Amino acid sequence: MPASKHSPSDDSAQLADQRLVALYRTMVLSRYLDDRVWMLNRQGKAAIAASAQGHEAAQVACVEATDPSKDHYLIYYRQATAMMALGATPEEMLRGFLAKEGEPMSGARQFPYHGAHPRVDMFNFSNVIATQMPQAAGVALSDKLRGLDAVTIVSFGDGAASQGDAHESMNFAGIQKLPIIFFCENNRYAISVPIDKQMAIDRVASRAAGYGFPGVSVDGTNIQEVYAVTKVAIDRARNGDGPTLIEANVERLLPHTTDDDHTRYRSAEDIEYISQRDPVKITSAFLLSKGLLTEAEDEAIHSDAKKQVNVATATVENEPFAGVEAILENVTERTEPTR
Amino acid sequence: MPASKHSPSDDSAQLADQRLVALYRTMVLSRYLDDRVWMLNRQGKAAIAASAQGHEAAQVACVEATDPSKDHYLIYYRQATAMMALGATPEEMLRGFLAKEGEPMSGARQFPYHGAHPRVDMFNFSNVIATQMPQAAGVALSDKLRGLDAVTIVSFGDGAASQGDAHESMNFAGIQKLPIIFFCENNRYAISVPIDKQMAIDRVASRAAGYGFPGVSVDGTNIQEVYAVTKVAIDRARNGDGPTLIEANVERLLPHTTDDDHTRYRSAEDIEYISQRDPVKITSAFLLSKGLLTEAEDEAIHSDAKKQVNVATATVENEPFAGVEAILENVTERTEPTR
Amino acid sequence: MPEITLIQAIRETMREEMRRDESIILLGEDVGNRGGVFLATDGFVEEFGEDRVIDTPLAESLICGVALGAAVNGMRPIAEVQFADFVWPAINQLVGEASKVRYGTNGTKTAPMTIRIPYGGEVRGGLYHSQSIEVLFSHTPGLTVVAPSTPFDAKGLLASAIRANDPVIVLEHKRTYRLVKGYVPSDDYTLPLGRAEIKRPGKDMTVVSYGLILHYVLQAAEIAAAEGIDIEVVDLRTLRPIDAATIVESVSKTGKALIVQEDTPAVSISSEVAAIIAEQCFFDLDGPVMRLGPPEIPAMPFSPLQEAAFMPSPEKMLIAIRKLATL
Amino acid sequence: MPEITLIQAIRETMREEMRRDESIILLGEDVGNRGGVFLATDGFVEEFGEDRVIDTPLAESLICGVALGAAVNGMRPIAEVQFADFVWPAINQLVGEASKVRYGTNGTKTAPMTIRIPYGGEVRGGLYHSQSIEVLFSHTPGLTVVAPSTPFDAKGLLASAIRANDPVIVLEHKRTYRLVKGYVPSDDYTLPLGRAEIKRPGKDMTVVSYGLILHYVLQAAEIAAAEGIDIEVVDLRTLRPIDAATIVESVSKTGKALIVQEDTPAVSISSEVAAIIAEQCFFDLDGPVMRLGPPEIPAMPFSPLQEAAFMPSPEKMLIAIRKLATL
Ligand SMILES: Cc1ncc(C[n+]2csc(CCOP(=O)(O)OP(=O)(O)O)c2C)c(N)n1
Ligand SMILES: Cc1ncc(C[n+]2csc(CCOP(=O)(O)OP(=O)(O)O)c2C)c(N)n1
Ligand SMILES: [Mg+2]
Ligand SMILES: [Mg+2]
Repeated sequence: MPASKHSPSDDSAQLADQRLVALYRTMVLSRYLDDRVWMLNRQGKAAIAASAQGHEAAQVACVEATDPSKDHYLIYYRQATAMMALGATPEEMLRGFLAKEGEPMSGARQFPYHGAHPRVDMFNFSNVIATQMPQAAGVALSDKLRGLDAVTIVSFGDGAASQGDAHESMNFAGIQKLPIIFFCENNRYAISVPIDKQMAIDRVASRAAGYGFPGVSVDGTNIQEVYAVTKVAIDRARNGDGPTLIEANVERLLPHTTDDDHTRYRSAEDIEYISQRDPVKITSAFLLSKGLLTEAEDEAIHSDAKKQVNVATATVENEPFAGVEAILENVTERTEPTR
Repeated sequence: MPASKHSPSDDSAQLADQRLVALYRTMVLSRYLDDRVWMLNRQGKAAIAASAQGHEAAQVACVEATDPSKDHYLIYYRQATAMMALGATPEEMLRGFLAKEGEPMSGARQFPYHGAHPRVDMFNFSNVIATQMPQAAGVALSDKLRGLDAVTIVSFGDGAASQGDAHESMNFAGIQKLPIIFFCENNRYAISVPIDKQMAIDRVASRAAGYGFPGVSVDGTNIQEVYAVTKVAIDRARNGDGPTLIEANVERLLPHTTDDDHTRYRSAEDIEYISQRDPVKITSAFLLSKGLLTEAEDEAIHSDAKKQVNVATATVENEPFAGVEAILENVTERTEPTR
Repeated sequence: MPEITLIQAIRETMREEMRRDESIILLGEDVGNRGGVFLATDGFVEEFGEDRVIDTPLAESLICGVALGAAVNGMRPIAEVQFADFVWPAINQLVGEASKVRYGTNGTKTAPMTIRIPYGGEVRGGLYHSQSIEVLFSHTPGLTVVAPSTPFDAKGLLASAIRANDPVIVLEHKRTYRLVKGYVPSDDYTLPLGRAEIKRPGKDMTVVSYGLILHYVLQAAEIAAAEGIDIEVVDLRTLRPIDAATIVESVSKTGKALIVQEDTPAVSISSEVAAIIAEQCFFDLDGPVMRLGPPEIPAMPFSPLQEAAFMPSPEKMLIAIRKLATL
Repeated sequence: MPEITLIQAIRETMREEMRRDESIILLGEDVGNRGGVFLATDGFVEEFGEDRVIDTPLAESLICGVALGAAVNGMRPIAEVQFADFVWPAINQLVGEASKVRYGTNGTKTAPMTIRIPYGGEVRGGLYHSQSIEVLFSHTPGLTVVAPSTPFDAKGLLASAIRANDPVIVLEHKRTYRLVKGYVPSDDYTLPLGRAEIKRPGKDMTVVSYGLILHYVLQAAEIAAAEGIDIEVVDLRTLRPIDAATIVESVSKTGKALIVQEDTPAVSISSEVAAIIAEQCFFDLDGPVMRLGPPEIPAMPFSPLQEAAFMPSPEKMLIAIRKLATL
């Protein structure tokens, strides 16, 4: 099964118009939040941030094809938009960045986006690249063994594809025909390492052939295309037909994190090029051109997002840092002996 | 580049007749030694043995295509025949099995076949599956960086192909176009785990496509075919054209080791089937049918092998166990503080 | 009730637990038709089926990562790492990940998983089938580590491990599998995690140990008794958390302490036990704390003479015991 | 000569060594155009080229395995593991393999490789960018482990590591990179592996430490001095092998010992130091050995309040120092 360029044919794999606008709304909200967090970092208030800018369309479209009431999401650190599509609020996100009391994922013990979400089964135990992949295979295996109708979506970057854990987990998922989607957000860089120093092939998706399941490479700035291939993969998984590897080709519009300066390793042309591949702009243009959105509505979406982010910032900024009362708790179930 | 069934076309990739007989001679010697070691184990004299029976043709053919005066061999524990093709004597091998003074690879600190050979650059630091693969990439890299005309041959089983290290090393070798041969001896079992529980695809060789270099699957009982594909791969590597993954399809004629009983997990039919794929029998029949060997010559080869093994056994059996004088040496270059 | 071996105790305990609790699954290399290379799961695939007894590909990070994912999603996996020497590829999933699931999610997620690891030497295993790997696990908060020395303890501790709601590493000494026999009640019991046990009471000196070596300590103690030295033998049983109270109580009574282990001494279990004594028994100590272990070499060599030189034998212990007794 | 930071010392040392010895190559994630995430190799790819400064794929087992293979084949690779927290995938190649190359080949092969690992916290790194990972390496025979606390030591120890004919793990505390400055002679010098250093002489009490915490110990010592407690500060500098002689000499003189570290205490460097003292200073000790470290929790949490609660601060040290002084 070679990597295929997907052409959406199945009708059920088409997004309804008003859902398109709803997804766009999430993308814009995520974008504003992301800009705000970056600013808070520059002000010395947020320790670090990894930005989803450029990945937004791929993330909302992927989530849209799933069922958050039963599916599992093993996310990674560049998925603010996916998290918001799954229901994380700007306040919750900001509590992560600013390490505030009540941070929902880990009690601010972890970096932003790490831990487990209390409402949706979305989690990320660690910052260690690719460890979530065998874990996701374990999640999917246990659903399959119990006959549960749930799919596991595990996301990772192009860099993660080089890790042993990526290989081991895809191999196992193929053998066991697990209900799992391997969702690779390929932005062509692992921090500063460009894709041609990460692999000698063109498409991550072509690796799927080595594991006996389909691999699909899509334009990750195109909501409809990502939705369509993900929907097909989800249906396959739910029908017991096994895994799919999806490669969403996106751009990382900003440096790796707030600690990084990508002009050290990206050419000016490259930086100019990626700005043309901004999914928020692309989606907005598409919706406008199709008449699904007016300029005024678009402006309203933007100003609403800005307002939400402002309100959230005002609320969270004044909250206290997560405190030390619980620092000894939740190591193991039993009480640990203290020294 | 999909896995291809190789058809030898290149003339230089044909083995000369008298070399064929020489290789067969090594196979037979290895077979006798292997039987002897198994017997010594049953007598309680050898702690453990992993047998190369069934892999002999693939191993001699692979070595034949290389240049032991400059190439590197990162072997694994099932390669007695390759070791002997590279010059290890029956005495040396037996010293390994019986942990005798003067054992050349590790001073009998390690299991048989582990350590480094003093005359040829053939080594195997550990029993840990697949660790030799990134190491081999490092060996090949350092040759490439210094412009040395050497090829690295790294061997491993089908089971090893599931390890993260296999993936990481092949990916890196592809990126760096390293002068390396990944030589997989696929006997369809990792101890008791059959190939269909190890991978959802038919051929290990097809994984090479995911790393941007050719993968070839050959009948590992056929000396000429293995020689031909290895020769092509070696030439590629020496010409700077990068790695090749070779999958030699062989049978493991005996249980995994002397500690194992394969009737627990192999069917009677399967055990009967593999006995038909004995490379010693196949090669002998081929040489006889081609007139390259007479029955009498074949018998002489067998009796000579038997004699060599008998002599070696008589010599080594009476040698003392490797002693404790040097047990604290060679930890690091400096003398370690003792307690 | 007949005596059974330690490996039988392991096998029977897993069988009983799997009958009791459907959420328990087994994962590992060769755990299916082969029944495990030490036969710990002999007959299991026949009884419980391929869904619950899963032969994995040869990939330890996968085995432990899959176990972790399944645990987080409501199962109680028992993963077998075939030999301790091969656990290194899985360290990322165990020490990096599993140990921090509860802490890193502030309790939202838990990982009720058991990792069984046959370890240790004196089995002619050479450098790579003899290793002791307890140090890193025992250092890591969030993990629990047990190392039973008897069939009775093996059953009780393994049952506790399987029923615990956090990751537990069960270190089973390969040499004890068939060497060590003992009575094991057939009824359902567990032993508390985190408790050492006095395996022999005594008044002149405390010797702390665990695993295979514990049995050699008991042998040495008998000989010492004949020489008039009455030794109290503490079996740690749990290596994380170490039961400081039992150690301190014993050493406070005897005034002297020797720690013996099969692992190399630098930065090890014996270091921690010595440190606990140095911190908490200062006013009761009648002599320096002593440690006995193998030389600081990478692992147990293959030659039988070299292997014997590596192991702390009862004879070597007696030299230390006699010396400490006269200090 | 101006003061330079610890990271500058690291960078300059590598540059000098690479100019001196063509067989040195660098491997790691982002070591090329990015110059390393901490800029340890800033400008290197420009000076030494892509052949000697190799950006690898994101795969730590690969990085260390390739370094090992290259070392065995005659190069002197320096591998950078981007953060200590991500070294776990490479443990198999380092602890399993590299440590046993010389021993397991009885000296036929050697592995002259250096592994640089930025470790430690107080950088708002949370659970996965703050870890201390010294225990396992320091336990493993065949490895050498250094942990410099000053730019001067960093240069001397890193140069020794690179020139050593065995694998050396260089643990660089991330927080010291820019925080700690000092004079570093521009001439070529090395420091012996395996030697601790008295960073402050004193007569009332020995405090043993290393890395970032060493600087806090020195601060605490100044305050204690004002209170009339004269502290001798021992910087371990090498964690394997630990320099027992220097520790024993100091504690024999002062009669009291406190060990402070950033890593969690159970089965750790502080355990080994306490054990050495318990074994060898019994007759000179005037009080129990004390240890100070963070609580036994999986790692340093992210919230600034939690991070501060985790770190052993000079204030916490002074409480321990005052208590020990009165015992
Ligand atoms: C095992 C491991 N090694 C190194 C790192 C440091 N690191 C964090 S992100 C990153 C690059 C990841 O690239 P990719 O997977 O492509 O994701 P992206 O950031 O581009 O979305 C690296 C090297 C890590 N977190 N984990
Ligand atoms: C990392 C690791 N895990 C497990 C083992 C135990 N083990 C030794 S050989 C083997 C099977 C290897 O199968 P394969 O690679 O196909 O080689 P074969 O023995 O069939 O030639 C296993 C699981 C090991 N040596 N190393
Ligand atoms: Mg990327
Ligand atoms: Mg095999």
